Amino acid sequence: MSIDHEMKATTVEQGVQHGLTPEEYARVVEAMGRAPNLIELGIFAAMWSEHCSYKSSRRFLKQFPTSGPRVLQGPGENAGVVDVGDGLAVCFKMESHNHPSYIEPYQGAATGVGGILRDVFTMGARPIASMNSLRFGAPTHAKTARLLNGVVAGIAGYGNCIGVPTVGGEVQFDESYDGNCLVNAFTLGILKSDKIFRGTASGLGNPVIYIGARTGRDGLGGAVMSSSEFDEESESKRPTVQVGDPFLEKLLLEACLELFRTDALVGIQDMGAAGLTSSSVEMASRAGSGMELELDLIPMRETGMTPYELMLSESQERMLLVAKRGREKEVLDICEKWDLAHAVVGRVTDSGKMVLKWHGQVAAELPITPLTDGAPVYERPIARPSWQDEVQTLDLSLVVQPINSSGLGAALKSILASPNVASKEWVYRQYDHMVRLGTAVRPGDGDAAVIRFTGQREGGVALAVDCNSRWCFLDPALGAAHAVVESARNVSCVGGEPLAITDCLNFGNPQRPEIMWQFSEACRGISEACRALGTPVVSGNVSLYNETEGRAVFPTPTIGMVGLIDDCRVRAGQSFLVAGEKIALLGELSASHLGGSEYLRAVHNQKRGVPPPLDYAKEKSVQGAVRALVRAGLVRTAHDCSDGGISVALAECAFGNGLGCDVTLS
Amino acid sequence: MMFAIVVFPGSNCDHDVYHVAKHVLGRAARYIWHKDRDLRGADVVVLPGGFSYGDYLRTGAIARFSPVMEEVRKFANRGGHVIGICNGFQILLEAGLLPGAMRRNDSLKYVCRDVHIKVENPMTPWTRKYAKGETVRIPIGHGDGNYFIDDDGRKRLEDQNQIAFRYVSASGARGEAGANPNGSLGDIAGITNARGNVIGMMPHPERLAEKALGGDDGVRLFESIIEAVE
Amino acid sequence: MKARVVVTLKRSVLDPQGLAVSRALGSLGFAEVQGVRLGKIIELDLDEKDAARARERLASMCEKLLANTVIEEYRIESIDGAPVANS
Amino acid sequence: MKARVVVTLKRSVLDPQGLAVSRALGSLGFAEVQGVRLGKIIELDLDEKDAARARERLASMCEKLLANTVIEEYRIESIDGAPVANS
Repeated sequence: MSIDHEMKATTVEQGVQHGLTPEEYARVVEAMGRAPNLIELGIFAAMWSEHCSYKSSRRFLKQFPTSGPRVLQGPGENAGVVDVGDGLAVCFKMESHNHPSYIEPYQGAATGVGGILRDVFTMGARPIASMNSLRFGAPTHAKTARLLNGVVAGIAGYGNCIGVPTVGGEVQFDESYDGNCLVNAFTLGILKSDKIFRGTASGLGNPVIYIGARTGRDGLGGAVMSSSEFDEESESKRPTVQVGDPFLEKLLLEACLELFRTDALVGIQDMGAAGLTSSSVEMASRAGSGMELELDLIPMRETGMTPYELMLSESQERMLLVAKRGREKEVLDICEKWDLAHAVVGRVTDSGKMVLKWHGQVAAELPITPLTDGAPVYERPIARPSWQDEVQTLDLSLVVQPINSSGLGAALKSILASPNVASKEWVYRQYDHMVRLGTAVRPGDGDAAVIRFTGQREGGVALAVDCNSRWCFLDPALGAAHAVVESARNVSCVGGEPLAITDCLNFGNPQRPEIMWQFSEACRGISEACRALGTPVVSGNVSLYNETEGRAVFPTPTIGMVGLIDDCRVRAGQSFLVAGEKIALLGELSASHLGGSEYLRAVHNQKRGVPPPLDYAKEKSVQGAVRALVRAGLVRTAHDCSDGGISVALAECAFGNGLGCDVTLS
Repeated sequence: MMFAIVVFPGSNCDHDVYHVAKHVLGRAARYIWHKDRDLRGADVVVLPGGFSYGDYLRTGAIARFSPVMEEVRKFANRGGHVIGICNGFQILLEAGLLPGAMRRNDSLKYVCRDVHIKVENPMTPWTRKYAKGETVRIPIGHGDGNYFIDDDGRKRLEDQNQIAFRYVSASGARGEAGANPNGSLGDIAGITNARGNVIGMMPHPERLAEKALGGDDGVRLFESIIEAVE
Repeated sequence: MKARVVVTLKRSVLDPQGLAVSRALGSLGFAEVQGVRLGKIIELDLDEKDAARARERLASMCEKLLANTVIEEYRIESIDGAPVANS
Repeated sequence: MKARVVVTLKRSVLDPQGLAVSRALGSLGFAEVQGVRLGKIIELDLDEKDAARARERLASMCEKLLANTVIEEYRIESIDGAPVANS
């Protein structure tokens, strides 16, 4: 397909085919001062897509608390950075790869892990732990088994190969995910607090360098980028599925860490969604500079690629760097050692423009500010769903509750057998959760994973990922607040002090008012809980349109909580250790609350009622007490009561070492 | 006493062995890049776990041709001590320094958990700090640990006492369900060459060498080789 | 009756494994190697007399399990020893 | 010139993958499947004109890298499109 075709002025129809509304296309023309050509249109469509611009969700994210004494980098960069003392910091983020994983579970999940790893090490950090939060349809649904098998194998295949331990997470099943599985991947890395690298393209004349895998036509089949002009032949060459190469990512990781030890780098960013487009534009936008790229110098994997394809390809394992002028050779030598494709592909300018050349000829020229700050921000209509009251009503008199012990026993067994509560060992046994010798508390052994700063200094981090999406369906604000509080409770139970969170906000179609209501309520709940617990939001991701034929997934604001532990040897696990030890309950056994409970769902197949009320003051005192007891070495087993309540909590404590317990509840 | 730890593109347990050798046991440890041809006065050469060359084609199939492997072969033939852990074991098999080959785990899934192994031969430089028949707890983390060797080869292994470890249950019994994590022939978990200076094992001793991580049954393997060499 | 099916990655899908093997052969001195692609070969032993029916069943096996039709394509190469002309 | 090599496990070696696939097909209702064996198909693109020389070089590639002759056997199936009669 010739290049001239790509340089012809486009029409509003082509804008609509790229996912822009006619009004958005008009704004592009206004920003450009003329009709954009195909390359320019493709770039605007990618930068103004929901995924890159957060146009439907941005205004709600502003309410999150994002600063704090330990926060070195809040939202806006590739990952958030939090100080952990002694000149050390941790950086972390969570990303979603929901749609690709539904199409091709193995590669969709694998490339999700690869992407979040790059977001972390691009900040200059060595990744030391990963987690994931997965949602699948009902176990009986035809697709669930294949999706579960493929997603878990993909996460394991990529994570195990690159040598970052997968140390925790959660898996839940519900009919609302039948048509849309959720794959949220979390990674945390460690770095020196005075050596944080950011995605900025500053310094007039500095070289822009491409490193990593060669560029192919991966991911170009996606709706946002296709347009009718492409002939059948090129269309078939465009796989919608990206394939990850964990071996190459390991080389890329080691090369980048070696580059960070030189002082030759000015800025660096991974090529994630919309590949070269988002990385180059965002780096220039952050520095308020401009950039000139020679697209014909890009290392290519396929012949006959065009500027449009090169700018929008989503090939994996690629980074964009800006080095100090004159230090190019040093950078390229390191890439040579690690067998990575590399090329100087342009330079930083001060024009405030993105100039794209093709064999010396200017193929596209765009103003940078409209691409990032100029993206539309939508005030989508919000409306409380008509069915919300109905699902919140729960008439306990209709719920036949077991009265004798055999009835209670049977109920407990059916809850323990429910896929949401049952052991997930089948999943995490496929993940290498021990590599790097950091894992002091392994998956399944504690309410949170504990990872040592092996070799750096004493202490480590406590990590937990949580969200009860049924509660968020019944009351998005309260449910989301519970997700924050429960992840903090899990961190406290192992003896950690909650520091900060990242999140992955998975919701349905924002153009439906009830979905926007769910989203706005959940954001309100998260910011309220984060303020109460003093755990700011330092990074995150929004995934919308998780919906099929008008049926949306449960609102799923997944929370990733990071806590600090001063001495990893003084911690608590989840299992009873020795017969004869006393069992204590912290926080009183309040009046029974069955709203939205796992009991109702597993035994009576009902999802009704409202989640239990939240008392932040009491929550903080209970968590503080548990943490103090664990740190004093007085308590070596601690477990929070969540799905299934106290009976399930006691059962789970007993399973670990095959011990029992005598408990009087009066 | 210097541990030379070979780093292939795709190795990811190199720093774990380095940590145990240097920080836990206080011995010298040095990384050797797979393109180097100089083992720089190594007393023990370690081929660590990982996914050398992405384990493409077969686990360890490409790594065995790295320049350093020629040096490792000469070092081993001179009686030098070489240990291949997990992917390192697969590389030693592909290089012909140890007999047999690895297949996919019979579950077709990667398995990461503690297993129990029985010390079959305490008379090697690697196992002298263990008692004969002792059962120890060591973690595994692999997808291709299903060892195979033809009947003649197996007979030679047994006749020359080259089987170092076998998978057993926690109580030390053979053949119980779940004891053998991958279908390995004869529950074989680790073997040595006839001379005993080269060993390959699928379990990772370096992953359980500190009480802080839940146990230290693995550290005695390193202590054995230190005692044998120093 | 014996049958053979070949499953390969679609032409347009990245094949990291083929790339690694190709480079390894190059470093071993096989300079004539320009490219490598790896695929799976599946040999089945079927209790079935009728070749046409076998072919139809084999296609269904491929669609259901043997091939991941999102990124792979399959060819039924031979049935009962006789090569099968593919549509 | 295109060439194709097939690498399979030796008969004497139990094939865990073949077993698993056979069982899976059975559970999907393909009762006629009596056995399955999986192997690798390696398609190479060679800058070589002479078929005889290509075959000799391919054999050396198999012996050196492409097959683990302890448990695998290989067949050079076709060179430049022409099937190769195997010894």
